[in-house]
Amino acid sequence: MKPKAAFYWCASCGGCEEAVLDLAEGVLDVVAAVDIVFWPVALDFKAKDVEGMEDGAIDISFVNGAVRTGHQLEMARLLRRKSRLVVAFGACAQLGGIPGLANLTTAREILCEVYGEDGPRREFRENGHTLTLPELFDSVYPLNRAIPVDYFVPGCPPSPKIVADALQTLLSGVLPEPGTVLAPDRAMCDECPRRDSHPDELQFDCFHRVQERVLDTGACILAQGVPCLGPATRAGCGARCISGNMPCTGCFGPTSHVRDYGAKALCSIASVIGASDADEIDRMFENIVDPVGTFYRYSLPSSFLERKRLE
Amino acid sequence: MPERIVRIGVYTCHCGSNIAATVDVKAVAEFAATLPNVVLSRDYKYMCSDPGQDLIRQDIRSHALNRIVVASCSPHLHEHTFRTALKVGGLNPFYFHMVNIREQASWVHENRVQATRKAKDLVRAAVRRVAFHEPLKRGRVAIHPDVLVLGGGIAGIHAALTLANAGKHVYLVEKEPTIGGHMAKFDKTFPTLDCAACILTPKMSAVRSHPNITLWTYSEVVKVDGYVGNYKVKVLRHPRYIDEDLCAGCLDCLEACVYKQAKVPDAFNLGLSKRRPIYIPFPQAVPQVPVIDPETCIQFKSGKCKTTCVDACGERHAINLHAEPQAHEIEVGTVILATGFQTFDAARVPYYGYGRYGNVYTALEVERLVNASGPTAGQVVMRDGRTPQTVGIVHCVGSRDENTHRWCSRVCCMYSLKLAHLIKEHTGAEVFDFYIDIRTPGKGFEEFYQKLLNERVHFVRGRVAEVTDWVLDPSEEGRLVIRVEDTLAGFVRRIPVDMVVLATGLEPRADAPEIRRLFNISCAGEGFFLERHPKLAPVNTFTDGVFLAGCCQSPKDIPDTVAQAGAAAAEALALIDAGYIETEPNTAHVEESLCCGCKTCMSMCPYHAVSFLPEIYKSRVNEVLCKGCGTCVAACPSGAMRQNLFEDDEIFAEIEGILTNA
Amino acid sequence: METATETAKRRITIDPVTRLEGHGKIEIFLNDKGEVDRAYFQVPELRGFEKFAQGRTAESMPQITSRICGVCPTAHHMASTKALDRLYQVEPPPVARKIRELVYNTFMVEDHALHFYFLGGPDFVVGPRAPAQDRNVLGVIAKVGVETAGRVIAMRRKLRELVALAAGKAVHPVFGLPGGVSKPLAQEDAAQFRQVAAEAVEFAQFTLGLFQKVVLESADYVDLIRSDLFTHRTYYMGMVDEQNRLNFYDGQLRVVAPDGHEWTKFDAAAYAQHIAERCEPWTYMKFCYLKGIGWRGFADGPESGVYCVAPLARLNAAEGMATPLAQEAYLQFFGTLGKPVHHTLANHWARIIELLYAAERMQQLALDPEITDPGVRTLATAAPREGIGAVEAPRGTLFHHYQTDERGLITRCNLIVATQNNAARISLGVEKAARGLISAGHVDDGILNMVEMAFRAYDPCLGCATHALPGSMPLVVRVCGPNGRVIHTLRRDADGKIHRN
Amino acid sequence: MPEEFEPKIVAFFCNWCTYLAADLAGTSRIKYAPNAEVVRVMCSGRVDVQFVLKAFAKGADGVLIGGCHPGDCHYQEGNYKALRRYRLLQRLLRQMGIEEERLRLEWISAAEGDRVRVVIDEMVETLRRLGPLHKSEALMEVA
Repeated sequence: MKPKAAFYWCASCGGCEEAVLDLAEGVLDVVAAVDIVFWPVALDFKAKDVEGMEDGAIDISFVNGAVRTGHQLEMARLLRRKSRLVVAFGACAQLGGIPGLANLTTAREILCEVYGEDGPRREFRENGHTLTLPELFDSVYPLNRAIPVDYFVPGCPPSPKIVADALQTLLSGVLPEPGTVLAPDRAMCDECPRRDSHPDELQFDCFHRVQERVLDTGACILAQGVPCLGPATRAGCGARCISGNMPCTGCFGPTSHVRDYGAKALCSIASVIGASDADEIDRMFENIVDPVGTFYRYSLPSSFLERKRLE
Repeated sequence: MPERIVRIGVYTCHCGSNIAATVDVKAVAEFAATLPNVVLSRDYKYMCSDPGQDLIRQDIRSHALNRIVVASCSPHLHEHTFRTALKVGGLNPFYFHMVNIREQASWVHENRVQATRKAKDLVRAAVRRVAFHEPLKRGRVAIHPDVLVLGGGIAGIHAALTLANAGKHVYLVEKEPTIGGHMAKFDKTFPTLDCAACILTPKMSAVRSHPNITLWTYSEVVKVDGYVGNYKVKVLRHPRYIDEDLCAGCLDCLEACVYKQAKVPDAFNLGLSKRRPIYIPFPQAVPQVPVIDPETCIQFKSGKCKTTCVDACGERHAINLHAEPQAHEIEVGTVILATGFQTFDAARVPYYGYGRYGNVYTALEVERLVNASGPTAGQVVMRDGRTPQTVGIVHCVGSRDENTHRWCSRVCCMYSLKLAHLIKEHTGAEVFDFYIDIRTPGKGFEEFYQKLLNERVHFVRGRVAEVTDWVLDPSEEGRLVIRVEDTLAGFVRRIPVDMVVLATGLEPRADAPEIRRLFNISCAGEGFFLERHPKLAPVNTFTDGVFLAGCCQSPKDIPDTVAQAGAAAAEALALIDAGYIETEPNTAHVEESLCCGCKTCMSMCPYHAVSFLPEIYKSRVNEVLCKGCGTCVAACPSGAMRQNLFEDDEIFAEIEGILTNA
Repeated sequence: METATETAKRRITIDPVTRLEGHGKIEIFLNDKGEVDRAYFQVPELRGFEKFAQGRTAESMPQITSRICGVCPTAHHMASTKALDRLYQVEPPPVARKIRELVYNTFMVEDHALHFYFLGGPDFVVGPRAPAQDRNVLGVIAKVGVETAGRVIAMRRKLRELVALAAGKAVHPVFGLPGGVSKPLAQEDAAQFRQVAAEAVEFAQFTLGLFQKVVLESADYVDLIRSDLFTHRTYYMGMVDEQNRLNFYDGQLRVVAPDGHEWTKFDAAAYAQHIAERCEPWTYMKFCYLKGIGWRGFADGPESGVYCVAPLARLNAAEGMATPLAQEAYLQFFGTLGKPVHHTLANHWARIIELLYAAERMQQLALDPEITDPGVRTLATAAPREGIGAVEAPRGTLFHHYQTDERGLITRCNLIVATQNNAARISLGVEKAARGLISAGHVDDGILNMVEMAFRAYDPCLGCATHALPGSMPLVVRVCGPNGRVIHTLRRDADGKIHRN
Repeated sequence: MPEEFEPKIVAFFCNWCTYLAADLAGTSRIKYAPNAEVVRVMCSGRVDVQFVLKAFAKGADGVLIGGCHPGDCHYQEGNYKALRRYRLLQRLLRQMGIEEERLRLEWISAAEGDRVRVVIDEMVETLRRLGPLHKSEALMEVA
């Protein structure tokens, strides 16, 4: 009998489904291999049915997207109850993702920005009709802050190879350590085609912004003075951005030995500059104009601080 | 592999009342007992005492403890003690963590409640941390048997001879053209009044002739690499333009110098006499080899000298005016720093008139005046040629003074008494000693003071206000007046004298900071080199294999200096004869499965301890070269670099422990 | 707490769980007679990109904004990149423009093809009256044959591999930079583009043929397309080149009135003078309308500022296609339906014509000898201030508008995404469909499907989700009796099965 | 009420300078505020930015890093690495709404026992003024 699988997304862009579709011919095998008992697009009315299921009736649930509304929170909890395994699929579910940058602001600020002072309301009445909108949390949360998560599939989106390997591992029956991130536990440089051009002595007197430079298509991007987070970022993507001649921005998150991705990346980048006097140092960091956006682009909600301080 | 089930024993020390007075030790112990993994928590009067250590040893066996936390004093004091206790108790010594609730709680806080709370937090942090500790092995580093002794004063000389006599090879490096240091300038030594030269010069020539001593005078250490047991030291030998091996010490060249009169102020005599451009510091100098001073030698300045010195030397050809500085790389296992002191610059206290009035002298100058082999052949004649009828000796110049140095220089009282005696002896002058307190803590010191009292030296208790030539009374005409409040008589006195002697204090040498950096040791606040522990390790530094002797550590007299030099030599010998030293295992290491070969670590390490292995594309740490700072660990972007005893897990656990109920 | 009057009302909730700014939702309120009183089209989620873009670097926007939608990331990436050109006042070298347009059309082919086969396809290929459980991709496969299905999947794979080849990643590309692209196109890559482009043209022709065979040759279908239920006389907007021919990547925006005449034509940079956004208190979606006409509520006709974008609108707004085969198809399209076409369902046909155009355009560019020039960047020297960029996304015109400080940190960001342009028309379309199909509280499968078709014809990016296999938008209608209690629920879910309980 | 607020400071002291300075403060019986608790590291260069953020996240109101004076590092230049990280981290903290006074990097040599008092007392004062750094409340208890 085929394992029962469920797919659900919280706040995400759809890229993770595209990533599954990018298995191309492989998709049909997947559809064949599992028995899909819950399809995310059907969530509202089927939620009731899921509630009807016995706890643990679903063998494995793949959840992508971060948690940002009360509704998503309920669904995440429901799925946790009903599933033997829950897999956080993609950067948003694992780390909070780019929408997690919303943790630099609040729901109120967002609404004011988009609609001005009188924007949409949680509850609206018009000649007797009542329409409601779900609550937006002030913060975006990675899935494992809402529920315990068994496995993580990293990437924004996960690369086809990572998806294929992950599915194979999970359906194989021989399960890895709970909490495992289903990707190589090494940094991206390991699979970078340019790693041989990586100099022995990393030392910079300033960093460049990517639009200020025409990057050599063969040489280590960090060595060219553009902050590339490859050394801090988990491998498995196949160095896709590097082959696009752009620096790694860290969507695969940290390795297993790093707890706060951005902190570690910052710590490492800051270590390799030349200066020793404070003003010199500040000058060298001039081009890192947005530290949070640079080091926490995908992982702010999963960082130690989680969000900008709420006054 | 760390043991599965963690069983922690926590020991909280009273340190007599040192801790217990401000920290509720019982409460801390009871609190510790409630923490996870803690199976036993005790408090005890003195954990470092033998019965205290025995507690640990017993409990390890009887309660199957596999982690130990001791809350007592600074790990710098007793970490080693307790680790050893674990070892004896049959447990890996690194299953241990120490909590500092004395220096960092009981001694610095007054509020008992808060001090106790803090102690509990720190204990909680340690308990969490120690659970992550892993069994570690100390590395062994072989000790190179050769020793570097820096400084050729009495301290360096004594240390060098002690080591050389024990059969060790010593490099004795001295900045000046001769060894002997300050002591060589003295005439007699207190309190025994035996002649300094008679006790020093034999040791000096012993150094010169000792087969196990390589003596490099007129030389400086310019670079130090390596680590305990294996220091690589670069010594720069300044050219004295006269080859030490070829020179027979006949000194004909001095006579032959085109300068018939000596014109250059003689540094050894503190400018009280003149020398030629080619000179020997003093007759008993070791080595007995002249030096040419290029600053003043015509040949060097104009190239137009007849170089009669060279002719005088004849076929010995010892003089080489083209000599270059020579650099020597030597390998030594241990280092003894005996770089000495400098005397306080009396010009810094203008109200005592030094430099303004010719007849105001420093004590060291007077040492030369009373010295038979000095500039005046022992005649005490002043700069104006007269012999003083009355002499005033001012104590504590640049000592015990808020405006200059706060410390007592320890030797001034005694050498002032000595000089008073010698001046009286040489001139029969009337001598006044102006003192704040007379300090005579030493064998035969107080007796010497009594002797001086009997010799009718006048002791005036009071800090001298000024030395002036402003005459208020005909009796003061042409003399120097010392204004002082006589605190015994209780009124201000004006005492006219012919000669004033300033008993200048001892201070760290100007180049002490340089030396400190070269050898990677610390200075105490006043600038003297810092010993590892003022009582338990007075000649050790925080850098293994580097020891201190003499006044570079603090002012002291000759007996103490010699004793300390012997102690330093003994410490070095202990290391050398053991043949190896055990190193802290707190080195970095690469978890290869995680390393992606980004090489960030390599640019972090000042010791080149990290190398890159292209064949496996990973970094690797040479644990002997690694000094365990952990900078590469913090910098490693993928967490592949780790540090024993300072693992991320351990530090995070400590942080959480501190903040758990914050 | 519900008021007495409200408890008397009946409510139908159609809840297709969808994407982009979250999940789209349709609320239909019936009056006591069971007639439709009011229908609302709600978007209940918002991610606040415009807010948290503030403080980010301008150069990161092409990658950050692509995360708005993982189905059409290339559209956002491209609009953003074009905005950066303007922000830094730098003109990309010709080859860079060509590489961008090449990649962009490659993406259009893939996106349009997928929509037709996996989403729009089932309605037509399998047939609107076919049993619901067959109306999905498997039904399509059954109808067109397995090898065709395989061909569709393979085609998609190759196209996405090409995008990744030039842009780094297919989902969330990285190659866009102010003044050009991050790397030149290698000879062998260009060769691959040429080869796949040829296949794509063939594939597009085949698809068009298929559509003609199963749809246009069936009177039922044509009637359905023409049916008044799916007809709204609104304004149409689309991007055109100098000769007013359709272009996805660049050009001016042309708006035609319901009668087909050009009403206005403007540069993207001037969008704010022509397009206004208004928000309704009951949805997070902002509705666009033509400033020059003004807002007259959810209504069509020349008096209402409601307008429409996406394939049908683009064809209406253009005077022709820049490629031969597409031009033929263009003429046949309007020959059959007259110009302008106001039938929402004609979007499917228009989409295939665009598919053909995109494939041909892709081929033109791939064959351009200049396409492999190495000089793909003009470095910016000017200080950044303000920049606006627009492209035609598969689902319609997409605007990115940034302001920055002198260090190039975003101070203000305004985004008008394709579906916002259509939001008003979708709403009125849904309401019209509901009024036409629901009477006396009677609700059946047909209604579900019709409303679904009205909705899906736009391929609203809210519907991106349904690009996922098996590719049928599930719907629910909840009929509520007094006290808002559910009398019965009717739903068609992902696997196409009808459930009644 | 601010007067009841006791700031909590996590202090990372290097083994060779600042930790010794703290020991000296102890042996000199210098009294200072009990709000700072020390984590000993071999060198300020070991202080990972993660440690600092962890401390803030776990409830520290301030973090103090103590190292050797420039040029005096026991490990030659570890303190410079610390300085570089500190400067960049300060800019990140600003974005995260954390006042820069909450993170201090101080050079305190083994001889400067009293400096330990001055720095810690100053910092406690500043933190009393700034009030507690409460990080955002957890969204939910993990099931």
